[in-house]
Amino acid sequence: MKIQSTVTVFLSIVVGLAIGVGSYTFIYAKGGSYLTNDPAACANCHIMNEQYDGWLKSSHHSVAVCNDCHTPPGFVPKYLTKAENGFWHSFAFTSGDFHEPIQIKERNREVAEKACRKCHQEIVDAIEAPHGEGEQISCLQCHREVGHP
Amino acid sequence: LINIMEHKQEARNPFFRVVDLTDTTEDPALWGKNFPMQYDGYKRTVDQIRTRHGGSEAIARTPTQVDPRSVVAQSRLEEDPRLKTMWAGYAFAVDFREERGHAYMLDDQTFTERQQVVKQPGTCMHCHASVYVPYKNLGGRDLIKGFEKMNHMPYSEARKLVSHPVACIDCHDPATMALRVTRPGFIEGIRALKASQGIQNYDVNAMATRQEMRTYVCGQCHVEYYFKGPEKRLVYPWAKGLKIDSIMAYYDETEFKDWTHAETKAPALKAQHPEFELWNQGIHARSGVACADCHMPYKREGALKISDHHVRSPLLNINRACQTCHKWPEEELKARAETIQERTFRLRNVAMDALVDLINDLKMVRTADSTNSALATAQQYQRKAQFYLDFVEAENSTGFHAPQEAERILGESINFSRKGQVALRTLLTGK
Amino acid sequence: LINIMEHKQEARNPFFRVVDLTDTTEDPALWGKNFPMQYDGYKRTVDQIRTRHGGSEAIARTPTQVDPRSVVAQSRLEEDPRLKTMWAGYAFAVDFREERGHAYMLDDQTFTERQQVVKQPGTCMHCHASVYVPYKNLGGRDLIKGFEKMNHMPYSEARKLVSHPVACIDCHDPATMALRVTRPGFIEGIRALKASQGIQNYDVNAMATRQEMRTYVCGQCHVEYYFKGPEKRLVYPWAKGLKIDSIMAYYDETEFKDWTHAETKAPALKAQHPEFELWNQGIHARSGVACADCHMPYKREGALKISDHHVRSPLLNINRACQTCHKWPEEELKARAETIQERTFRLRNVAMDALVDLINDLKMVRTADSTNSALATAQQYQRKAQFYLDFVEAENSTGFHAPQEAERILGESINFSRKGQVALRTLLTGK
Ligand code: HEC
Ligand code: HEC
Ligand code: HEC
Ligand code: HEC
Ligand code: HEC
Ligand code: HEC
Ligand code: HEC
Ligand code: HEC
Ligand code: HEC
Ligand code: HEC
Ligand code: HEC
Ligand code: HEC
Ligand code: HEC
Ligand code: HEC
Ligand SMILES: [Ca+2]
Ligand SMILES: [Ca+2]
Repeated sequence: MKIQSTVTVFLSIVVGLAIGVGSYTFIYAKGGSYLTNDPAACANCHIMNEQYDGWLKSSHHSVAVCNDCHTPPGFVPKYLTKAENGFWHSFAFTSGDFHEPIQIKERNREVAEKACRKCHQEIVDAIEAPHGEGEQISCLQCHREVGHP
Repeated sequence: LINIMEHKQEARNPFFRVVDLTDTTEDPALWGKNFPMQYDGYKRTVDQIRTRHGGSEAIARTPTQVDPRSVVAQSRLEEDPRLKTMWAGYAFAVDFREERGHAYMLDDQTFTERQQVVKQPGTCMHCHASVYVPYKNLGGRDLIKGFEKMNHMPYSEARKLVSHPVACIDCHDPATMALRVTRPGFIEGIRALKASQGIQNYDVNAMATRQEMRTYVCGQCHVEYYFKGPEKRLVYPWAKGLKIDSIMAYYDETEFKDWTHAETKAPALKAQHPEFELWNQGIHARSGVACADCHMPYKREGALKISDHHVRSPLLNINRACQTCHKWPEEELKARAETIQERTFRLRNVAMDALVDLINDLKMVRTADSTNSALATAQQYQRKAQFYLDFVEAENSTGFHAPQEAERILGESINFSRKGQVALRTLLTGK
Repeated sequence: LINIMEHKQEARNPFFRVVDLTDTTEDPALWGKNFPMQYDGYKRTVDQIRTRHGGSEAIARTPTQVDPRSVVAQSRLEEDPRLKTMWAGYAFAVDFREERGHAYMLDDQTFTERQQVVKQPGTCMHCHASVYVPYKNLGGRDLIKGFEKMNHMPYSEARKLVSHPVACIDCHDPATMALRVTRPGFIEGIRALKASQGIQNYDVNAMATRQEMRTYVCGQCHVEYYFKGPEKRLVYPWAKGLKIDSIMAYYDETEFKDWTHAETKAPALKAQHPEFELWNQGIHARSGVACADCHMPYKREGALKISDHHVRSPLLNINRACQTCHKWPEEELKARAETIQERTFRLRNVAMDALVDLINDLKMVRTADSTNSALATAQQYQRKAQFYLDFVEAENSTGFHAPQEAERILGESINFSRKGQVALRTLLTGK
């Protein structure tokens, strides 16, 4: 009982702090930019500059923004992903504790893979059709640089 | 407008199944009815274009009774007569040509002069014809049984059972079009290899990833091989590993030899097209780049992307074969590949000279004194030097598939040849 | 929180100019006042960490009067005693250690036992100290004059004129912080090289691109060199090109030798750290990747990206040194580099054995008959074999800077060694 409430208190503090610090970061570092589709917004974090600069020169510059590739389709999944990424990135940015160069995580890599197919399903039907629901080839193996080098 | 609508149609329903394909549909023309774009590419493997070190050159010849071909590829023996010295007493010294497109594989095997000097077994067919259906028929639906039966036949008899070069059915499951391996040689070879790595009972068709299959379908044929025992079973010598050193150890252990060198009596080995093995040591393999990525790159046809079934030198198709991964200009990519090839070719020539020197020395000493006890040592050096050199020479990328490893192998070959010479002379001088 | 604010601050105002730097400000601590982050990195070159083939190991020793160092790097001669055979009669056979960080360069040169067995000229200083200000002072503001003057001095005298290992002023213009080349050896060497390519009067500081300068500042020292003529002028042997074959031809033409091999009397050459030359043959150079990209990669300090002035093995810093270009995991990148190195090391050992065999043979034949006319031929082979082998051995990346070329060079070295043995025996047997 006692232990439990201590834990609860402790947890509330931690969560509260996290939210507090998180929101501070969120606001101060213009984390709200996560909620828009404007790529310049991502570059509010200087740490995203490289991708932003790359994107400006990329073949997809006029056809896809960051969120087209980095969020899944559908309102709820999209904002869930944004919330999750937004929180962790803000947190990582503030603490400075993340691997450099930044590496895409498996989950977000899958989001990107799906995104390619979102726009290019038709053209890749031929190479995917034979495999049905089976193993798909990775677009990124050959095209990892289309959004930004 | 019509164009757009057509495209949209195609896209939604990429392939119209016009013909019902079954596990016995051998004729690629029938498959082509369902997949006309792939079939078009497939037919274009008749093209002959030379690159600096690859492709092939169309050489006109007057057809004869025994050899009705009116066009062949250039002779490698004429390009480099030292090859005849290396292969003295073996059929390769009679006729050896630059390889060309898949369309020619059956004819080139049937009519090579090598067939006229040696009686070959039906085993040969494994890699030069669409054997899937014939194997199945021979074996009463059992692929391996059919394979074994055909191995036993004389070539001329086996030849009657086949009618196409490698065909769609050899790489594809007719129901799903997914890739599959149909060649017993590879099925057994890769199983032995995996066993040596601790993976038992490897079943390539069940366990390989799709990306691996994009290499394995080529590894069915583009590999080093030998005919084992009196049954002439086709075996890929991978039970100890894919590196040349493991393959050499394998052959040494079983004391296998392909032939006895005519001028030196060395128990010699012939390496043959170890593309799969060398590729395996290279940075592209390590990076997961498959044969098909470079030799059958995707290409756009209308609203679809398909695999280019015009299998050929990637240097004839650099924009698709290389530029999706490497953003350098075509000329630059070609220059990079050729720089690697020139470097390989240069050391290959050094190694070739060294080997010829050893062979000449051996010949001389044998003539003088055929009981000389240094002979056996020198013959062993020749066997090794020759196999190492041939491993790079017979490999068709002129080192590109694994540039550093190719030079390493040549360096060791040079060492063997020259040590052979030293051994001979040491005995003569007693030092 | 503070972190973010700092980031925003820093981004706005990268450097505070606290101290006025001039073309005579030698002490890096003063430069460090303006650029504390670069200075911090610079000081860290005292670290000693071993990688599989690079870095260095800190070996404790008892300081003595002649050599007050309490820590040195491991002895390469102990690791591989065959090196002593290769360098018999040359100072390198006495003391040769793994190289370590820049912080040690002046001490290591001053106290190497090589200094105790040979009287060295002031030329040595060119690459082991901050000589820019001393040269300028000696030459009355004329860099080249000062260089020539110091070359003439005995080492011990020159030593008194310098006080720092390579320092900021050796690579940077104090006014703009732009990179610059301050070393006469490189200025003249690259001019000769460019002339051989048809570009006359090349002025490196005016004509090189920024990316080139990120290599050239290292090429000031990490190169093959020799002392020319009685003036002991430091010369980089590039007048015919940077490939080993061109360098060999250059030395052969002028019949230059570093020393006479003690056991064989061969006119021998010592190759020294040809990092710049080998790198030049590799795919990274071809892709425009500079030394600084891997050995001084950008690192984030708050909101700033600065060049890591802790110059060291990239394998101790893979995420920054490699992952900006290669999206593979760190472990994988390390394994790739080490695969290349292992392959190089393996053939290097084959080449080393071959060379030792030749040297032993030569010794034996000379003892038996020092007028034997095969000796001269064999000595020439030794000279070549040794220089080729040493070119890879002395190069510090164990092949990584140009993997295929490194193996090619070793392959040729093996050929030379073994041919030397054959030549000796041929004469003995008359065959
Ligand atoms: C056309 C698709 C596309 C667009 C548009 C795009 N990206 Fe990406 N992004 C990718 C892919 C694919 C990867 C994974 C690359 C890999 O595997 O290395 C990635 C990776 C990343 C990474 C991880 C680090 C890295 O470089 O691998 C970051 C950060 C990133 N993107 C940010 C952005 C930002 C910010 C924008 C907008 C300015 C953007 N991306 C626009 C496809 C895209
Ligand atoms: C608050 C600063 C900030 C903003 C704003 C920001 N990022 Fe990031 N981002 C980061 C940091 C820090 C990381 C590294 C996180 C890590 O590696 O754990 C990162 C990593 C990433 C990654 C790769 C890592 C992963 O989790 O897969 C992607 C993709 C990415 N960001 C996309 C975006 C996009 C798209 C936007 C705009 C919608 C954006 N970022 C806006 C700071 C930010
Ligand atoms: C928002 C839609 C969208 C997304 C998401 C998207 N693309 Fe595209 N992409 C386009 C459009 C539009 C074009 C240009 C028109 C065309 O050629 O179809 C294009 C062009 C391309 C091209 C040809 C140009 C080039 O750069 O070579 C490639 C390849 C490509 N996309 C691959 C990808 C991959 C891989 C992904 C996922 C990482 C992706 N795309 C994500 C819309 C998208
Ligand atoms: C093995 C390499 C490889 C893989 C994997 C791959 N592609 Fe491609 N892709 C290519 C090549 C090569 C081309 C150029 C075809 C041409 O120029 O005819 C191409 C072209 C494209 C184009 C542009 C077509 C055009 O001309 O407008 C798109 C879009 C594209 N790919 C999307 C994808 C998507 C989506 C995936 C994943 C499902 C994918 N690719 C996987 C190699 C690959
Ligand atoms: C990264 C690209 C790449 C990969 C992967 C690759 N190759 Fe190659 N291959 C080449 C190049 C480049 C050449 C040299 C072509 C030339 O000289 O014209 C070549 C040459 C060949 C040749 C001789 C072609 C000719 O024109 O004479 C054959 C056969 C071959 N490869 C088979 C294979 C097989 C089998 C695999 C897989 C085990 C494979 N390749 C993997 C790029 C590749
Ligand atoms: C059934 C055996 C078999 C299979 C499977 C096979 N090949 Fe071949 N391949 C051959 C033979 C035989 C030749 C030589 C034909 C000749 O010279 O007549 C050849 C020739 C080639 C050439 C040389 C073309 C030229 O112009 O010189 C290339 C490239 C090639 N194959 C690549 C591949 C690739 C890539 C795959 C897999 C996608 C593959 N092969 C699958 C047997 C095969
Ligand atoms: C393990 C598969 C395999 C077997 C078994 C095989 N080949 Fe081949 N063959 C190939 C491949 C792959 C090529 C193309 C590469 C090359 O020529 O190096 C080829 C090329 C050829 C060529 C054209 C080039 C040349 O050498 O002149 C001839 C002829 C040939 N084979 C004859 C034969 C004969 C005869 C046999 C039986 C003794 C045989 N092959 C057995 C795979 C095989
Ligand atoms: C030597 C092996 C080989 C032969 C023979 C071959 N294919 Fe393929 N085929 C491949 C490979 C490899 C792929 C790519 C599969 C993948 O991406 O997983 C492929 C893919 C395909 C696809 C899927 C769509 C595409 O283009 O990627 C179709 C359809 C196809 N082939 C039809 C045919 C037909 C029809 C023939 C005979 C005319 C044929 N193939 C002969 C190796 C072969
Ligand atoms: C599917 C991707 C892919 C394709 C297709 C591809 N490469 Fe590569 N290549 C790589 C990767 C990955 C590396 C390893 C370096 C790295 O990690 O960036 C590499 C390395 C190289 C290197 C340096 C290796 C060395 O030994 O010097 C050369 C040269 C090269 N590729 C040329 C080519 C050429 C020519 C082609 C076309 C025939 C080609 N590549 C096709 C992915 C590819
Ligand atoms: C693409 C990356 C890369 C480039 C460019 C590069 N190097 Fe290296 N260098 C390496 C690697 C990797 C090693 C091996 C380090 C080890 O074994 O720990 C190395 C080793 C060295 C070493 C020995 C380091 C030690 O720890 O003992 C020196 C000195 C060196 N390089 C100098 C240079 C110079 C000078 C240049 C330019 C002319 C250069 N490098 C260009 C990657 C690079
Ligand atoms: C052209 C530039 C240059 C000149 C001139 C030069 N060095 Fe060095 N020295 C280097 C470089 C670069 C290294 C580090 C790389 C290595 O050790 O291979 C080094 C390393 C050393 C080391 C440490 C490693 C070892 O060999 O034990 C000693 C000691 C040394 N030099 C002594 C000398 C002496 C004595 C002279 C004059 C005879 C001299 N150096 C002339 C560039 C030079
Ligand atoms: C003034 C001459 C000089 C210049 C300029 C110079 N170096 Fe060095 N470098 C040396 C010497 C000398 C050593 C060996 C020091 C010792 O062993 O005491 C060395 C050692 C190294 C090492 C070995 C470190 C280790 O831990 O083994 C690396 C890596 C290196 N240098 C890279 C570079 C790079 C990269 C540059 C250019 C950015 C550069 N050097 C510029 C003379 C120089
Ligand atoms: C061996 C050569 C060398 C020495 C010594 C050296 N630097 Fe650098 N420095 C470089 C290189 C290379 C760069 C990258 C320049 C570029 O990108 O154009 C650089 C960049 C810089 C920059 C620009 C910002 C940055 O970090 O890229 C500053 C400031 C700097 N150095 C300060 C110093 C100071 C202070 C010292 C002495 C403590 C010093 N350097 C010693 C080679 C050197
Ligand atoms: C500034 C970019 C850059 C950096 C930094 C870099 N590389 Fe590379 N690397 C390349 C390029 C470009 C190629 C050539 C292949 C290509 O075109 O993709 C390459 C090729 C390679 C290859 C294949 C070459 C071969 O001979 O097999 C390996 C392995 C490699 N790099 C490892 C490394 C390692 C390890 C490091 C860090 C020490 C490193 N690279 C740093 C750009 C870079
Ligand atoms: Ca060919
Ligand atoms: Ca070191």
